Amino acid sequence: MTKLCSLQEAVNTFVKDGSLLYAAGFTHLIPFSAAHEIIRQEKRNLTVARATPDLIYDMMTAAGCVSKVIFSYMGNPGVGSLRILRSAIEAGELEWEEYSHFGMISRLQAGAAGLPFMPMNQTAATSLEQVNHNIRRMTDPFTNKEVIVVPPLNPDVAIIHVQRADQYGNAQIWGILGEQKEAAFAAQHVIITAEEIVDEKVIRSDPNRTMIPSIIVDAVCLEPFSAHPSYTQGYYDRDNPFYLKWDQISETREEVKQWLHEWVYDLKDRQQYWQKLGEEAHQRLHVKPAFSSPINYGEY
Amino acid sequence: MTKLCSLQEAVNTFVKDGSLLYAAGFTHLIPFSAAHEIIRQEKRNLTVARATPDLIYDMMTAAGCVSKVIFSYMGNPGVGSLRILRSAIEAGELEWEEYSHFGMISRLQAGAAGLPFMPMNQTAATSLEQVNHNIRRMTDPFTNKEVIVVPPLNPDVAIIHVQRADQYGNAQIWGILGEQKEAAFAAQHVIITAEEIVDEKVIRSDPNRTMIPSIIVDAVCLEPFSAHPSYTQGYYDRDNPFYLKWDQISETREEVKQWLHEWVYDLKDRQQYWQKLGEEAHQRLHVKPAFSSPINYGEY
Amino acid sequence: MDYTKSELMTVNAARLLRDGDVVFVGVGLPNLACNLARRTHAPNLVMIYEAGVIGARPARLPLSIGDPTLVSGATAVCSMYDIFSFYLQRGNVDVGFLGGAQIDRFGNINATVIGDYDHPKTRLPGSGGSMEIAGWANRCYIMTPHQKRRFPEKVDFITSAGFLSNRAEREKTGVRGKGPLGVVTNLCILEPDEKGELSLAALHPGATVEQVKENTGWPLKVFDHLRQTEPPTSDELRILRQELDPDGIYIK
Amino acid sequence: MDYTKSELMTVNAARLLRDGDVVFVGVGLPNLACNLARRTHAPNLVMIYEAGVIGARPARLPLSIGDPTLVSGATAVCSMYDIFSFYLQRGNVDVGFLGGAQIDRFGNINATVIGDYDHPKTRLPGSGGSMEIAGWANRCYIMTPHQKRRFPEKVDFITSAGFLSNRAEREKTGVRGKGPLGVVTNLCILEPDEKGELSLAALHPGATVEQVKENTGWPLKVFDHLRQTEPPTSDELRILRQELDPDGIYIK
Repeated sequence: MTKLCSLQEAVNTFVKDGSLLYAAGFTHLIPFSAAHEIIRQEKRNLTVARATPDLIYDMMTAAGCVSKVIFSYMGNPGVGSLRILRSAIEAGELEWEEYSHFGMISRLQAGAAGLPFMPMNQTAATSLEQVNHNIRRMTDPFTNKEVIVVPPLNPDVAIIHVQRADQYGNAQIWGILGEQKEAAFAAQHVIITAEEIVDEKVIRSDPNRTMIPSIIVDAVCLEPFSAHPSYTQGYYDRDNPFYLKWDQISETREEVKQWLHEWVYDLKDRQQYWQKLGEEAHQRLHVKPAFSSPINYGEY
Repeated sequence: MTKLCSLQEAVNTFVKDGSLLYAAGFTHLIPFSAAHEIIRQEKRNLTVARATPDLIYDMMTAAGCVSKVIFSYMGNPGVGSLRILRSAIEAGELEWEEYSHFGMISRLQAGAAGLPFMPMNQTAATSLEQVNHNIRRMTDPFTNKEVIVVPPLNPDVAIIHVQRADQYGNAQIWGILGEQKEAAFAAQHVIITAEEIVDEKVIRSDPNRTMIPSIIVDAVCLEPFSAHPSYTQGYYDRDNPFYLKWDQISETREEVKQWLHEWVYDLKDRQQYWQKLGEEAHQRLHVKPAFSSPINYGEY
Repeated sequence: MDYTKSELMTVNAARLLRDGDVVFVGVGLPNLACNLARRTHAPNLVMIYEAGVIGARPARLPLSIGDPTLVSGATAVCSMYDIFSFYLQRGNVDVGFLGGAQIDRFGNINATVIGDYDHPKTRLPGSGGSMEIAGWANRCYIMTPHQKRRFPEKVDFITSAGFLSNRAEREKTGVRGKGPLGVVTNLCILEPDEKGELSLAALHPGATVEQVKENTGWPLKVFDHLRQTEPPTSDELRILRQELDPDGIYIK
Repeated sequence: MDYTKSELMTVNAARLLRDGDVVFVGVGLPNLACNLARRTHAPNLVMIYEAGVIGARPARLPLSIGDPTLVSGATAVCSMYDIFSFYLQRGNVDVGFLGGAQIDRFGNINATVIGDYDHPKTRLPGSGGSMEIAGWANRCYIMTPHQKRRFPEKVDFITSAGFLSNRAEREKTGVRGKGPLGVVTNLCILEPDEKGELSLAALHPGATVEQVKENTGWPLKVFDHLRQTEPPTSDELRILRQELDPDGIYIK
């Protein structure tokens, strides 16, 4: 029961107009190639959730895919603003729903655990709670203290980029783990994009490394370099100059439009994108290997 | 700031008469050598918590260390009863507090997360809730459905056996993870026993494998074969014949007393215990290596 | 063909599994049943253990729920908190196997205590994972030898919920799982009727209705279309005896 | 000796850290301050990042909160849920660094919005991890340039709590953290008085009380024993310029 398919097919099957989408990855393993495919397929009225919308949701919003964003930090990491999302909100053109990081992740944790809410301790800051009615209070029956609670977040689709997966969708991730596991378990459908599709034996040689099991996965797509301009630990570096460049591109609608044509609409897939990036970028983003010290599971 | 010390010193410093102890490990990595040291040091009135009391708490109870047990499954895994605990409860000689596995682990999760309670969905079975007032109900403010809640469990001391740790207490575990991480974060003090003390570089070569960080650890003890008659994945096998044998030994107080003398009181430490076990046992419990497929973190 | 009671129960339990099922396995007979199903009609069965092991392919017979052979070669390992929350509570488990000292008329299980809870006559091991498995696995099956003392009208303590006092009462609690769909014994298969009352649905070869009634603690209903189970095939017995439990530890 | 405003702030922030502190680090100046402290008086500083990295030893200057250089050579990596619950909420974090567009008289921080929340004049990035860091880290420090618009009497939106309207109001909520213990600017260090009101505690070399008052949006109290900070040493500046930020990305 292989779940291998093209990303085009996976997006076409599982991402619908109006879907609630979680393209996971906290600064690491951001599934840009899936976002580009969604833009190419002209999906509309998506609600897009991410702790950090990052450039990926800025691009999708610019392309007209997004009607609502759910987030906890809306910045261009290490650079400044996400100009497109920010101006859409300031202009009243976009719905939004906002949490702290922990509130956002607690919603995913509740969603992944099948719970109707997750508790959090009070922080003393109450402004957000006053403007977001999904942030409520209840009384702990043991101490009578008030706690904050948030409801589950259950995306229609989670897209998760990983270092390696087998054809069944058993997926392994290392480096920053972010909210990948929680987003996958919380979602109704899961699309995995992977740097490498490996033999089942490789996965089974290190079961503790598997974050996402086959049983919750709908589609597995071989997508090397999917995370550029973010990165994949051990595979390639973060393209910081592009994060800076996007700050300029996103200053004018015209430049954004042109960029989307050149780098998304006019390309077929990530392979073409990576080739177009060129040898200089490949060299610059290349990383020298540093392997983990092996461990012994034993033959039992 | 090394935290290396002898197990004798660690137990002497952190385990007090009356302590609430969590000797962690779900069937795997059970810290038997620490239990034997506690028996040798004649600690008294301990409250001992474990999902599965296993032989480790049967032995401690037989030795007179225990006044209360908190558990979720009180059996000799794969064999039958824990005769000593069972008869102590039937005779009204021992306090106990009981949960389902998920209730027990949810208490640790709350304790580790610094939360005043953890919610669980209803199971329709209510008998346990009627006899344990730590299992309560509250109403989810989003759906108005009732959920079950349990309070945090915060042991005074958690003892965790691991495959490898550095001298600072950064500890890595693979194979069955049980509730090791939750018990460690929930506890006030953490004692690590390790099959191997490795250079910090080994730990830092694979940070995703680290379950317990130095900052919550009080003592690190080099204790090879600490988990016998349970096992350490990749290091040695479970000694099933001993689990069967304990079923016989624990039939009479006299035999238990004799066993405790021969295998605990009359020995200085785990090294003597392992030598006394003898070559036949060493051979029988030996496992052939099966290494994990290496991963690349990259040199950034 | 000759077979033991345990072999009979194991073969019949195995046949209840469907290809692709995600099943929460215990050790002993349920483990044999799952491994038998995987080697016959359900090659894509995914076995999950409460210790946090997913997709186990044990190379030898596991002798405890945490046997290292469950981990080597598995597809994933996670914490116990995750296995009960992200897998079971979230609804990712299709089938759970249960057992217990007592099973009552409405499929409720007692694995906790005989007599008064605070002053137990017999103290049993307790819930372990079974309270949540009984509530949340989509389908549950019970395996137990058929003896009158194991099938009382009403259990002393409900460790794991069947249909409580009737199907409606269970449904009112809003639990995800559909409850016990079958009890496989060495004589027969019991299944719940429309009210959730365990009733005789199928007889194993050689067993009689009278024999089952005599060994059941309540006036047992018999379904109109009483079925007859097929005897274990030589292939099923060969796999059990030669591959899964060559030392006859569980199927003796 | 010459130094930039950023260097001055970074050096003074670094000096607030104690050896052995577990510190929740952001990128930019807080990251430089922590790495500087680790290379001077606090070799056992443990750096934690909200992405889930513990004990990072970045070999190069991290340019984002999730830079891969934070992971290679770290002691541990965990999920975001774990870093906020098992580490921060549990009380395992000694120090948090905060910043924001506005800091008010009682140390409350606005990083969310200028103007009305539903119809924002300026939409800022929002909380990220800062709401919980401000509540639960045992000690918090704020780094910010000293400008009047950044120090209003009262913030439009409390993204992260300082002392609310006074120290007692914060304490009543039962939060673990002691609140902002110091605000390091390019002119001075502000510290809360007994009521939690930010007051002038120390002047950097060359700065005057008048200059600080002019750049603060409320009538600023001056502590009786006004301190003077030591200028950055040549050793501190060398480490910053040659080892930590050789391209002058943050200390320019």
